[in-house]
This record gives sequence, C-alpha cells and structure tokens, in this order.
Amino acid sequence: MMIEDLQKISDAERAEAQKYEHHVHVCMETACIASRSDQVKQALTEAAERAGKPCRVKGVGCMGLCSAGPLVKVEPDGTMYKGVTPEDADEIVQKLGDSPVSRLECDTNVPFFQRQVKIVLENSGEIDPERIEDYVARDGYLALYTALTTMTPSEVIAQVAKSGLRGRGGAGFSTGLKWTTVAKSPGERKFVICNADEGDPGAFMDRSVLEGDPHAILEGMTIAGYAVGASQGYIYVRAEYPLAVERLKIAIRQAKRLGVLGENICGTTFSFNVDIRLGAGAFVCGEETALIASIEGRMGQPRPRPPYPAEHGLWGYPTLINNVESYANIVPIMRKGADWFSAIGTEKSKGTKVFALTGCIENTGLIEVPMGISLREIVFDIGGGIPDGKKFKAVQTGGPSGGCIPEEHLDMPVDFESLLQIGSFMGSGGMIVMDETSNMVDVAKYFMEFCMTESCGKCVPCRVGTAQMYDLLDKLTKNEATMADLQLLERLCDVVKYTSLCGLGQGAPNPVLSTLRYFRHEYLARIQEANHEAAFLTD
Amino acid sequence: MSKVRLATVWLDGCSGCHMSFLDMDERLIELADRIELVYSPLVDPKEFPDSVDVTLVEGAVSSNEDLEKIRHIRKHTKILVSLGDCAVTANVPSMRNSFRVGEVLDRAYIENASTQQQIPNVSVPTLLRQVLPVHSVVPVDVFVPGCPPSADTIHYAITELLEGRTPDLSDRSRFGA
Amino acid sequence: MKQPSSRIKTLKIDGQDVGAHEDETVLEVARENGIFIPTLCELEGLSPHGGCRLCLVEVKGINKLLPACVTYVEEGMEVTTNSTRLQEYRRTILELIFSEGNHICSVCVANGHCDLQSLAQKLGMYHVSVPYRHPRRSVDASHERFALDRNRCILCTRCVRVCDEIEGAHTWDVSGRGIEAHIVTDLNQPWGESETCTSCGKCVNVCPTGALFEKGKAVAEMAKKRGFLPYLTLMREKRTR
Amino acid sequence: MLRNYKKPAPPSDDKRWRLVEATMRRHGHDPNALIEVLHTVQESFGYLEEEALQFVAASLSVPLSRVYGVATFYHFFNLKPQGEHSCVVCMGTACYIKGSGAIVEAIEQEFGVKPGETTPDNKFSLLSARCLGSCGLAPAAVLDNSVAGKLEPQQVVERIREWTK
Repeated sequence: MMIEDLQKISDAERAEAQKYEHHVHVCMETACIASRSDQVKQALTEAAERAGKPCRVKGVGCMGLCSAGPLVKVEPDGTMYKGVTPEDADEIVQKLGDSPVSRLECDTNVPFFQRQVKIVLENSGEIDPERIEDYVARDGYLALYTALTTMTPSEVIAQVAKSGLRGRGGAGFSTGLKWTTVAKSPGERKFVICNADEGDPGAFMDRSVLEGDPHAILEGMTIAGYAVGASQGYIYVRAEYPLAVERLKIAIRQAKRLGVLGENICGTTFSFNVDIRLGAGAFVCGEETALIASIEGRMGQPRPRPPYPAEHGLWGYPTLINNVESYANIVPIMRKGADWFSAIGTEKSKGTKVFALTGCIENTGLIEVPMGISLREIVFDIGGGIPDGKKFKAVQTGGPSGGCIPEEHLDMPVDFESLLQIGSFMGSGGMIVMDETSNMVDVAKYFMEFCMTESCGKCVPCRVGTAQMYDLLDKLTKNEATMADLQLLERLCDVVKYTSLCGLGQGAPNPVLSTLRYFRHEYLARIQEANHEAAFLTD
Repeated sequence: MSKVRLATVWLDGCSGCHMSFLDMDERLIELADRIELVYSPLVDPKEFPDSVDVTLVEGAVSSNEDLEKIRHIRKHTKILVSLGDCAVTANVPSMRNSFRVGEVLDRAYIENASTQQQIPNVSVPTLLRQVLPVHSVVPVDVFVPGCPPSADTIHYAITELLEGRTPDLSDRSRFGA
Repeated sequence: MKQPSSRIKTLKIDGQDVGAHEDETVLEVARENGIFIPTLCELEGLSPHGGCRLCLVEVKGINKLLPACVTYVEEGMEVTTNSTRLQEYRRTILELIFSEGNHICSVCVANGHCDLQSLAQKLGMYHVSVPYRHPRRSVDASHERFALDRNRCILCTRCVRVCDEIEGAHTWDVSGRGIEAHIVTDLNQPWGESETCTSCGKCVNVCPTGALFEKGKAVAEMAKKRGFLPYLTLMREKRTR
Repeated sequence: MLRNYKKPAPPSDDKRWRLVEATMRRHGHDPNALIEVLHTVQESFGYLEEEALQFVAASLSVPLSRVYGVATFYHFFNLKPQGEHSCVVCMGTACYIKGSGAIVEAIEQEFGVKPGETTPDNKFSLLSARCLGSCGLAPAAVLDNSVAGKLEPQQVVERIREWTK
C-alpha cells in the first residue's frame, strides 16, 4: 500500500461519482432503519432504475435529526427530506434536478444544521460506511500514511498534545499526556483499546460514529498504536449495538485487504491489528479497569488505581484507553494540524463535542458543536426549544454521574470546567432536556435505580449505599419520607461519593446532589405531603 | 436534692434486659437513694407519667401498640435510652422481617399448630410491616447494645447519666453480648 | 519477603516518622509501627481486594481518600489514618454492612469471634442509622462438615481468594452483581455436591463472620483458626525461590 | 496446564456445538475468551444451559464458579430459555422521560410478566434494556430483533397479543 494506491482508489471513486448527476443519501443508522430507511433506500434505488436517471443512491451514516427519520439528502443541491416512506421514492426521483418535493422537505437553513461544526461527524451522512473506497475518497487513511512515513511516534504525540484534545469519555483527561505516559511506560507489549461501551442512558454519539464512519476509528487507533508502540488494538463495544459491530467487522476486513491495517502497514515495518470484543450488558465496564477485566474474560469489576492502565493495563502491559469520540478526533487533527484544532473551542476545552440531544425537545438527534457554546443555544436554537408550549425545567448532562442544570445556568459555556462547577459533568455527551412536567425527585430516583443495578458489588459504599439511597428516594416519591430520611440521604451521598472504589459509585450521588441543589423545594414538598404512617403499616 | 425520675419499658423483647437490670443486685439499693422508679414492669403504676427524666427501653417496635407507646414515652421523657440489642437493632424479633407478616402468622398459627388453627385477631395488637429498632421510630439519646447488656454495663450507663455524662461504652458492650 | 535490594522510604503516619521498604503498603507500615487501621476484606497472605473501604486514609496533597491496603509508600508521604471525617465514614460503612444482611449477633455461631462485630465495637458504631434491608437469603447446609449462611456474608471474598490462591480449587466465586451479589460454589449447586471442593476448611477459617462455619458449633462457639495462612504463604514463597 | 490434557467432547452431537468450538479454536482455547465464547453459546442456543457452562469451563480451563460468576454478572446473558418472541423495552433516560415506564406497565398488566420474565406458555419474554441508543425515537423497543420507535403502550400490547394468540 503506497500513497499512489490510495490516490488511485480516491481518483477512481471520485471519477465514478462524477458519472452521476444526482446523489441520494439515505441514512442507514439504527434509528432511521427502525423507521424503515432500509426499505426507503431499496425503493429509491428501484425508482432511479425505472426512471433511468443518472442518479446514485447510497446508504450513509447519521445526518443528525433522528426524530425526523428516515432522512434522505439529495446532492449536489443539498435538499433534505424527512419522514420519507418507500411510497415517496418515485416522486423524489422524478423531482431530481427540479424543484424539491415540498411536503417532505426539511429546512436545513435553521440553527439545527447551521450552528453545528463537524469534525468528528465530518463523514457522517456523506460516505457509505460499508465501503472503504468512499472513505479514502475523502482523504481517508492519508493521515495514517503521512504519520507512518514522515513522522516519528513522538512527533505524532506532540501534535496530539499540542492540539489540546481532552478525552471525550467524560473526565476530560489530556489525550496527549495519556499517550505520552503509555509511550514512555516500559513493556515488551503494549495495547490500544477503544472504549465503545457507551452505556450512559440517553447517549448514542459513539454508536452513530461507529455506524457512520467506522474507518475513522480504525485509522485513529492505528495512529495511536504507532505513537505509543502498540501492535494490537481492541474495540470494546456493547453487544446492544449489533449494527455498529457489523460495520466495524466489515471495516476491519476492508482495511486489512487494503493494507492500512495488519502487517507492514503502508509498506512500513509497523504492524497493527484490531479485534472486537463484545460487552455483555454491564455499564461499569465503561470504567477502564473494569473494561480491561472484561476483555480478559472476567467479571467487570474495577480495581483501585493507581497503577493506571497506562502503566499496568491489559494483562499487565501498558495500555492506552480512549473512547470512540477521542479517536475520531485524531484523524482530523493529524490531517489539518494542531493549530487548526486548538483554534476551535475555549481556552481549556478545545475542539467540538458531540451531544445526543433528547428528551422533551423539538429537535431530537445528534449534534456536534464547538466547545464553549452556551446551553441556551443548544436547547433553544439548535434544539428548537420545548415542544407543546411547555416550559423548560432542566437539562441533564453526564449520564448517571452527571447533574440536572436549571434555567439559571443556561448561559454558561459548555466546557469541562464549567459543567463541573455547577454540579454536573461533561460525561460522554448525553443531553436530556426536561420540561415542567418532569419531577426531579423521580429523575433522581431513576438515575439511582440505574446505579444500583449497575453497581458491580465489589465495594461496600456503592453496593449497599446505592441500594439504600434508592430506597430513600423511593420512599420520597411514595410520599412516605420524613426530614430524617432526607438528612440520611444527604449523609449517604457524601459517604458514597468519597469512599466508593470507582467512578460509578463516586458519581452515583451526583444526580441527587444536583437536584437537591437546584430543586430542593420538590423534595421538601414530598415530605410535607407525606403520610408517615404508611411506611409502618401491615402489608 | 430531688431524685431522678427513671422509667423502664418492655416492648418486643424477651425481658432479659430487665433481668440483667435486676442483676445489679445490691447496687440497686444504692441507686434507689438517687432514683425514683416511676414506671416499669417491675413496679405498680399502669400509666406512664407526664414527666420522666430517663427511660430505659427494652425491646423492638413490633406492633401498633408498641408504636403508640414509644411515641407517648418519647414525648414525656428527657433522655431515652435504647437498652439492649432488641431496642438498638431489633435483634431476634426482626428475624421475621425477611418474610411477610401473613407468611409468619400462617407458619406460627396454621402450619405449625396441631389444634385450633386460627390466627388470633381479637384484642391483640396489629403487627407492623417490619419490626423496627426504637431509633427508627423516635429519636434516641443513648444506645446500650448487648444481648443482654451486663448488669455492670447497665450500672455504668445509669451512673454516668446520673452524673450528667454521656456513657462511653467502647470497652463495655457490643452487639450480641 | 522483602527483597534486600528494595529501597527505603521515609514518610509520616499520623505525625509519626516511619521508615519503609518501597514495596510496602501504607497498611503494612502502619501495622509494623503499631498504628491501627481498620480492615475487613484484607487478610495477610491473600491478594488485596480493596472492597470494604474501611482502610481509607488521607494523604496530604491528594484530594481523594486512598485504601491503605493497596497504596504503596512514597517518599515524604504524609498519611492521616484517623481523622474525624475518616471515623465517620468508617462508621457509616459499617452501618451499611450491618444493614445489608441479617446480622443477629446474639444468635450467631461466631458471636465473640467475629471481625465485623469487634470492629463495630472498636470504631464506636453502637447503632445502625440506615434502615435494615432484611433480605431473604438462603442457607446451604448440604456439606458434610461445613455450612454457609448467606445472611451473614459481607462479600469480602476472603473465601474466594483463599480457595483460589492457597488451596487452588477455586470452588467459590461471586455470582450476580451489586446488591444481588452472593457467593456460590461451582455452578451454583449445593456445596455438598461440589466436585471441586476439597473440604479443606480454609474458607471457613478465613471468613470474618459467621457466614461460613463448622457444623455442630452452637452460638458463640465458632472461633476461627488462621495461623495456617501466613505459614502456607511463607512456605510457598520459599519453594518458588 | 497439563500438556496432554484432552479437550472435552461437546455434550451432544447437536451441530450448534461446532459454532461454539470454532469460537474457542479461534481464540486458541484461551481462558480470556470466556465472554466471547459465552456470546457464541447464547447466539447458538438462545441461552446458557448448565451443560454448556460445564463444557465451556472444561474447554477453556476456567473454574466452574468463575464461569457461573461471569454468566450472572453480565445481564446480557440468560441462564433460562427465552420465549419464542421477545420485546425489549428501552429504559434509557430519553425513553423513560417519554414514558417507557407506561409501556412496561401495560405489558405487565396485560400478560402478567415483569421484565426478565417469560409467559408460562413460553410464547413471549419481556425484557428491559439500559439504552438502545435510539433516543431519537423515544420511547423505543426491540420487537423480535427489530427496533421500533415512538411507541404507544397500546400499540405494543397489540403486537404482543398477536404473538401470544
């Protein structure tokens, strides 16, 4: 595999595309397929054949507005159609090059599309994720080739460090620093792991990236492998994401065939393989030491850190663990440079962040925005506000370790530090909007139930503490709790937060603490309305 | 100097703590100089007095009658002492808590009864969903664990309280002994 | 066995200057110097577990609490083992343990010989302020000589580790997760039917509570003999040298 | 490991064991491959039966209790056979906010099964998932392997009614 070969594929692919006057992109992601987009694609292909139009129909990754699926985009004019059914196919094809089918048209001249900045999602919705040629035609694997042939591993790390990229899995640890530690840690073998165990309820950023642009992850991981000196990578992905797994398998096969993965990549002495490991329904495996235990075939129980996986990871070897979105940033950084990347975002949080915007909001879907954008812009401009004339109440970020942010903090910029300051957490990118009808004690109970059932059971505070806190919240929602119960709840929040072994337990009290901080009156109302006798009565 | 008004009550327990109390033997006579026992299974009065300085509670809260009693006592007591494991932890009576009340009654009065299989329901208190330690129903000031606490421990706890101190039980008593 | 080549570090524990080998944990050094740090899952001779969280200590300059059993000494470290905050956390953790199972000391075979019971006394935990959960848990008395009462199990995994690491049978493991977690033998069949159990009794003796006990022992009769553990560990190390 | 230790034979001549053996071979019978192998067993047989666990334990040289521990730690694995049809209701935050609880309740009421349970006639299993990642379609569920979104309780109940006729 040489640069000429990449160029040849790219040229051929572009030439093939030139043959068609019209390009019809159909979203082929889990959510749109659930709304029959596979049938829409089939119908469009047949309609194009029947009409004999110079038109190419292709399945692509997420185009963002998942609630309006199936989405179809027509290029070169950029018309977007929403809620397309197979029955609409003929009409869409008929109108190609003419005025669009107005009843299906989805206005893209709105903040939802205009305010986004696409780095991670640059290929989503553009390429066919099951064809490596399409990826190559958009300069795919060029960054890898350049890194391998013109840069030393430490130069690669320097570029990542200079970009200011911070881990997108939640805590925001400096990616460059992590890579440096792994590179410097002595070990006869090293490993690179991609954490695709996206377990936060209400988050699907990683699934979309894996389904829509799997080669970007492979390329990012391979560059990382070169930088830290690893020859084996693992993608740990949830078994609940069968389509992502399938696309990754296809991508790995194609990349190997092309010589951009496997032995002697791009004709160099560097070899790197990637295997997929399936999760099996345990949220705690998102924690890196638990994830490692799971890849090793054991129960996903975290162990105390230090030692950190960067020094003592998979089978005791130095191991680099980044999440999907972090790896997806690597290729653009390598291709366009650290300065370009660090010009986006805020002083301490560079680049963009992908969010899964869901809940009580007009535009549900996947968005990518520059760091530093305000929550208000996300919720009211991009998200289109709250439907049915209801009032905004809170937005929840950071999943089960995160918090509920009230109206008063909506103007705060979205970055790692600001979110922590107001008692929430960046997390992996789930953003759930709640309207006035949501009860915050119920919300806190929902997340506590999640943490309780996902606790691995290894350490006492998390195992028993989450169960006790859940019981207290249950009592509150049943209007049976007393002030003493609330005080006990607050005491347990403190103990569990500071004594639990891993992030799951340490973060478990956050939804309670943040709702207590901003919506304490809702807890007090439950206590005032309570019938304290009910708790004692005979069953 | 007026005597300290002391009460002892017996909720759901085996009366072992009261036996241990009596095991103070001759020290009871010394205490009698400083204490007036105003209410107790050991003395005559049937009504809990309006104003009591210290109440020792033996036993867990098992029935609606226990519940009413302990609330009344709390209202009229300055210092409430949970005496013994049943009061402190709900102990042996709480072993029924893993089961539903109906299951327990069935087992006791139907399945294991050879004659007159019938769950008593006339002039007996209603059982609560769970047997509870005293402090989960009303605030408790002093905890004296033990099954039962020894006479020495009880004597120590009472004399400390008489001196106006909070008894430190670290070397004297533990759960189960 | 400390390697002679290992370097010496100096640190402060509770204001006291102490010296230690670099491969020692804070817990080991504290013990050598007569400083008490409570533990439950830890047992000398078994691999560390880090689950009970009772040995958490404060280290100056680190805003997280660290488990002494797996935290290695570092030069100039300043460790606090017994602040008011730590004492309160430890009491609450003990309360959580007591609330989780059905620990009725007065009728337990291990009454008077129980690590959990004596720690409660030592740390001044006189009552449990969190509600008791009263789970319905099973008892396995199918083994000829021993029995398991899951009501008294605190999931310290000492039995799992001793069976795996010392006896080499790995008969025990933890099944399920979170509040539902419990220990099982083999594929969750009755203990007496386990094909891998050698009936050595090590698990019974390392169990900190009355969860694992010898049949025929009445209340307060189940004293545990643990002398074998350091002995076996030492003999093994000698042999592999 | 014993050098001459012979790998055990499959519990029966069911052809599906070949798939399981293939996975084990691909991983060189490495104990680390336990979870991967259990995935294959469940894919092939629908659940993890006891003899399968025994076979996997012996083949990979993993202690029985560890196999059982892993099989019960991960909620994706079933130790009991599932019904002919299944409905996995998403209980992710977005679905929860949009009323997936009501869907579960409606199914519970109509068919008398709670999440994780199967109807006595083995026709239908109700399951719940942490998050299907289809939040844009909240509330969502997987009805016999295909994702369906923006569901109403009654709609799901009717679909299941067809299965359980």
